[in-house]
Amino acid sequence: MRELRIHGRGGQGSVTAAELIAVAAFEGGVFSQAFPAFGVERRGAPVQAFVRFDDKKIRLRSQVYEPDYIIVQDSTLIKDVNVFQGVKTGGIVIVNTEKKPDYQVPEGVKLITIDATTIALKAIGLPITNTTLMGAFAAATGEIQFSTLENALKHRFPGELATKNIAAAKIAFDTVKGGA
Amino acid sequence: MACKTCELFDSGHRACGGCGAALAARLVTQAAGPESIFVSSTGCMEVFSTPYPETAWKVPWIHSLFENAAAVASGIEAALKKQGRKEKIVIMAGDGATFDIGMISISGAFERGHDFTYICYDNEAYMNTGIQRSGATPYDASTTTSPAGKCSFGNNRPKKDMPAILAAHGAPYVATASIAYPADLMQKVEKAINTPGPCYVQIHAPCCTGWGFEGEQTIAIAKLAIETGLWVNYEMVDGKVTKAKKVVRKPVTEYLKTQKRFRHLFKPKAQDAEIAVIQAIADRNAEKFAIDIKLPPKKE
Amino acid sequence: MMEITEGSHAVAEAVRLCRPQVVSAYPITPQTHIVEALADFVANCQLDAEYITVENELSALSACVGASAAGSRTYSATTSQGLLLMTEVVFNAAGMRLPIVMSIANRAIGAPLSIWNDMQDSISMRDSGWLQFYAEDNQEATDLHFLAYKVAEDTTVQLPAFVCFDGFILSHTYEPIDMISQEQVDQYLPKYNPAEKLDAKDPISFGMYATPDYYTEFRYEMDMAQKRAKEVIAKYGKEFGTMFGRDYSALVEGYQLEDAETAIVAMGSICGTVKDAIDEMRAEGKKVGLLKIRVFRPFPSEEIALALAKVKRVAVLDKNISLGAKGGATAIEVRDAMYGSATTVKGYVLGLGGRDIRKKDIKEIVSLCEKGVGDQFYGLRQELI
Amino acid sequence: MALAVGCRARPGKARDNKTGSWRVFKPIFDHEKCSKCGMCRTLCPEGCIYEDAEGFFDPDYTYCKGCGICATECPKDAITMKQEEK
Repeated sequence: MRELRIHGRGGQGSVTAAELIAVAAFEGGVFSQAFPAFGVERRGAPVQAFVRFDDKKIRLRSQVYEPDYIIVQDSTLIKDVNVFQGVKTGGIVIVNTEKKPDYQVPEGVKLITIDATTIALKAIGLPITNTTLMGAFAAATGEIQFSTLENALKHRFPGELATKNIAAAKIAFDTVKGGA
Repeated sequence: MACKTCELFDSGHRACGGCGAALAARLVTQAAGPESIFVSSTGCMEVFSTPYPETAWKVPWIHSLFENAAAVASGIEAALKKQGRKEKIVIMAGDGATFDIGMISISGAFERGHDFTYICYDNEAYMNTGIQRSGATPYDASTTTSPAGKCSFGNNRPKKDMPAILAAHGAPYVATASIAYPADLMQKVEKAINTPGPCYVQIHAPCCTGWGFEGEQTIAIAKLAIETGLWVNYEMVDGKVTKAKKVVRKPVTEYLKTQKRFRHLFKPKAQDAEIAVIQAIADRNAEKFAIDIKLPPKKE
Repeated sequence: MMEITEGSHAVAEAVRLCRPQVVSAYPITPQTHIVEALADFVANCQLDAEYITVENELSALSACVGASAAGSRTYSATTSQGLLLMTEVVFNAAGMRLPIVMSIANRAIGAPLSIWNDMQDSISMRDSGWLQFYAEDNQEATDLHFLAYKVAEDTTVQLPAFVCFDGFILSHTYEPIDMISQEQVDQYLPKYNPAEKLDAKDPISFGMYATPDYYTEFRYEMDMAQKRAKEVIAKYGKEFGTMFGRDYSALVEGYQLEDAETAIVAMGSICGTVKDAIDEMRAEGKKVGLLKIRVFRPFPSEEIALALAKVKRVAVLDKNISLGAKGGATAIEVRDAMYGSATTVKGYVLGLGGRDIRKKDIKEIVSLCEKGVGDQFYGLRQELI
Repeated sequence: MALAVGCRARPGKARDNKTGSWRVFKPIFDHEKCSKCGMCRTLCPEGCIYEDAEGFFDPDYTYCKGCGICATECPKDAITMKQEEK
């Protein structure tokens, strides 16, 4: 079983990203499970969402404590929340930032930074980074294919909005692929 | 469809002899007719009419709880709509269920605009549990929870204006009636039933046990309430008063003196100041509804 | 067809397929996604029902009482404070023998206010006369709605039913489920057509009162109906299995129980975590098994006694607490079911108000049970006491 | 008698409760004075006053509780209350 933890702020679409990653993974032929860290957080407050991937039916219901993957939607969170907590050795951390990192990820963990905000602004016209980061996640981990991600976005968003989100995800996907 | 020759509220029920509410049930079921479904709240009428298996109701009838008759009726209305059925829905609830405990469910159901008729048989206190004060209890009435005593003249608040509250909800038809005027009562119930949307009829139904008078006087006392202006029979269509029964008014003492619940206003000594307050309530009613018939001055 | 969807949406879809004519509910976290989805179905002509937007939960269930008595299949959903607010109607609907089905997205009860999961809400209604089904995952959460209507409406039962699933943990989780088709549901669950209803053509009085001469027998009859429901669940649960491949005939279900020395007894979504923990303990050579309770009312006492006959010790997990008694409701009732047996039964109150339960917690409980330590809260933060 | 499911009943059984036994005073109807207005029937809380073939009214004493409303309200004073002989 592999586990993903997404850190974001209320309103940034972390829960939607978790759901869509699970949908794309399931379409790709693995069992998946997505759920939010249930809370009463309002817009702007730190939030988390989780995804599990496995080759067999997932029964585990606890939250994710030792993730294989971490997505940080907003690098300002790194000061407030221990976003890297529990990440497994060999794990991958994806951080949305335009700056060079002034923080350390645990040893043996791969850090990928991407300026998802700029990509999202360009492709969608809004600083909403969740779908962009999904593209980065697909490229970095191989847990989901871009084609299933594309389908999941088409299914969730109407017409042009889907197209824009797919475009944003594609830029991130290619950026990370190219970087790797 | 009304059926004036139908007896849809059966003999053998366990109301007190001379019960105003039982008469109201008879008249309302006749006015509503057999193509109706009745919903009762918990209360004296529910208890005197349905000890298992002896139901007095010859129309389909349901009782669930004290406070939820309007919500139960909402569900029935929805079900009938989906089943394509045409029966009329009539709620029969006492003043405690209507003015007090059922207020939330009534407000919700009226706001949603269900098609039913809500009848409140108003005997002005909780009679089922032993004559406790309700929001419909009139000023200075002595009840077991608003007893007259050395420092009290009984209930210290006037009746809640329930018809106005429901008219404010947008009820298309709101009326008050009295068992003393059965033809008027039945006409109003019929009109309410045939008006689409939530309608309300509040029926004055004296309770010989709770008010303290002999059962044979039930109708006479109901009449006195009208004749003194303490109860006004009126109709409101779309929130506007369209009709009110006019009377040559009598002083309120003629009504108050007939009932033990007001006895403390006369014995051991007449409480003129309190009686004046009640007279003022009647005067305000008379002015508000313009019910006074002005007799021509007597010729010398 | 297998699809991946949120638990609440899967439940709403199952309810839609059951074709209720009247839906009446009041929004409350974490039930909201269910009723929003149903309202959306109605708004888009995907469900031919009246959706009554009542002013509170008491009226939500009251409207169902009226609609059910008038002969319609009805549905509501609630949780926690909402369920408590409708308590009077909960008991009333059962006494009136109206087969309403209501989803409970289980949530803790205040005070202190908590929107998070435990099972105190539905467990507190255990004496109301409602059937109570508990789902381990969203597949069960959906399937049990079909079964619940079928059992509730059976003429030998005629009792309302809760379908309970853990709030957030299941209701807000996306996972794959196999949703049966409308044709299949129609075949399994025929149109509701009660023998008696509010009907001018055949006037009947519903909800009369009973004097002491009758009351006891009415309660006895409800108890008998609960007991008859066991066989009815077995029959229709098997039928579901034959038709759709998932057999729900058993009120309790064993996992690695055959040779187990320690048995965990649990309900709801925690069973999944327990199964994973058991697999790991088995790999370490520990003979641990699980007995999952899927139906809490009628309570499967005999089935539990039989299933646990060979184990040495039992650890009962309760996401509820009967304050002032010996632990949670399940432990108390399992202990009663095991009365006379030499098996040790220990209760563990855990997961209250959303406290997360991990595999390591299950392992810890098993070792506590092996040491004979139990009948306590598990995982108390000692620094706060 | 087996119980009905859910404490329900069809009409008819209320009549098993013969409330005439509650009576202390009994209304005696004088057809000589009666104007056949029917007010007594309309106002009877028991619904136990019936019209005969000639249009006169009489109570069913099986259910009449003897409340006296009919006697009080009769516009022709055609009904008098007499002490019940038991």
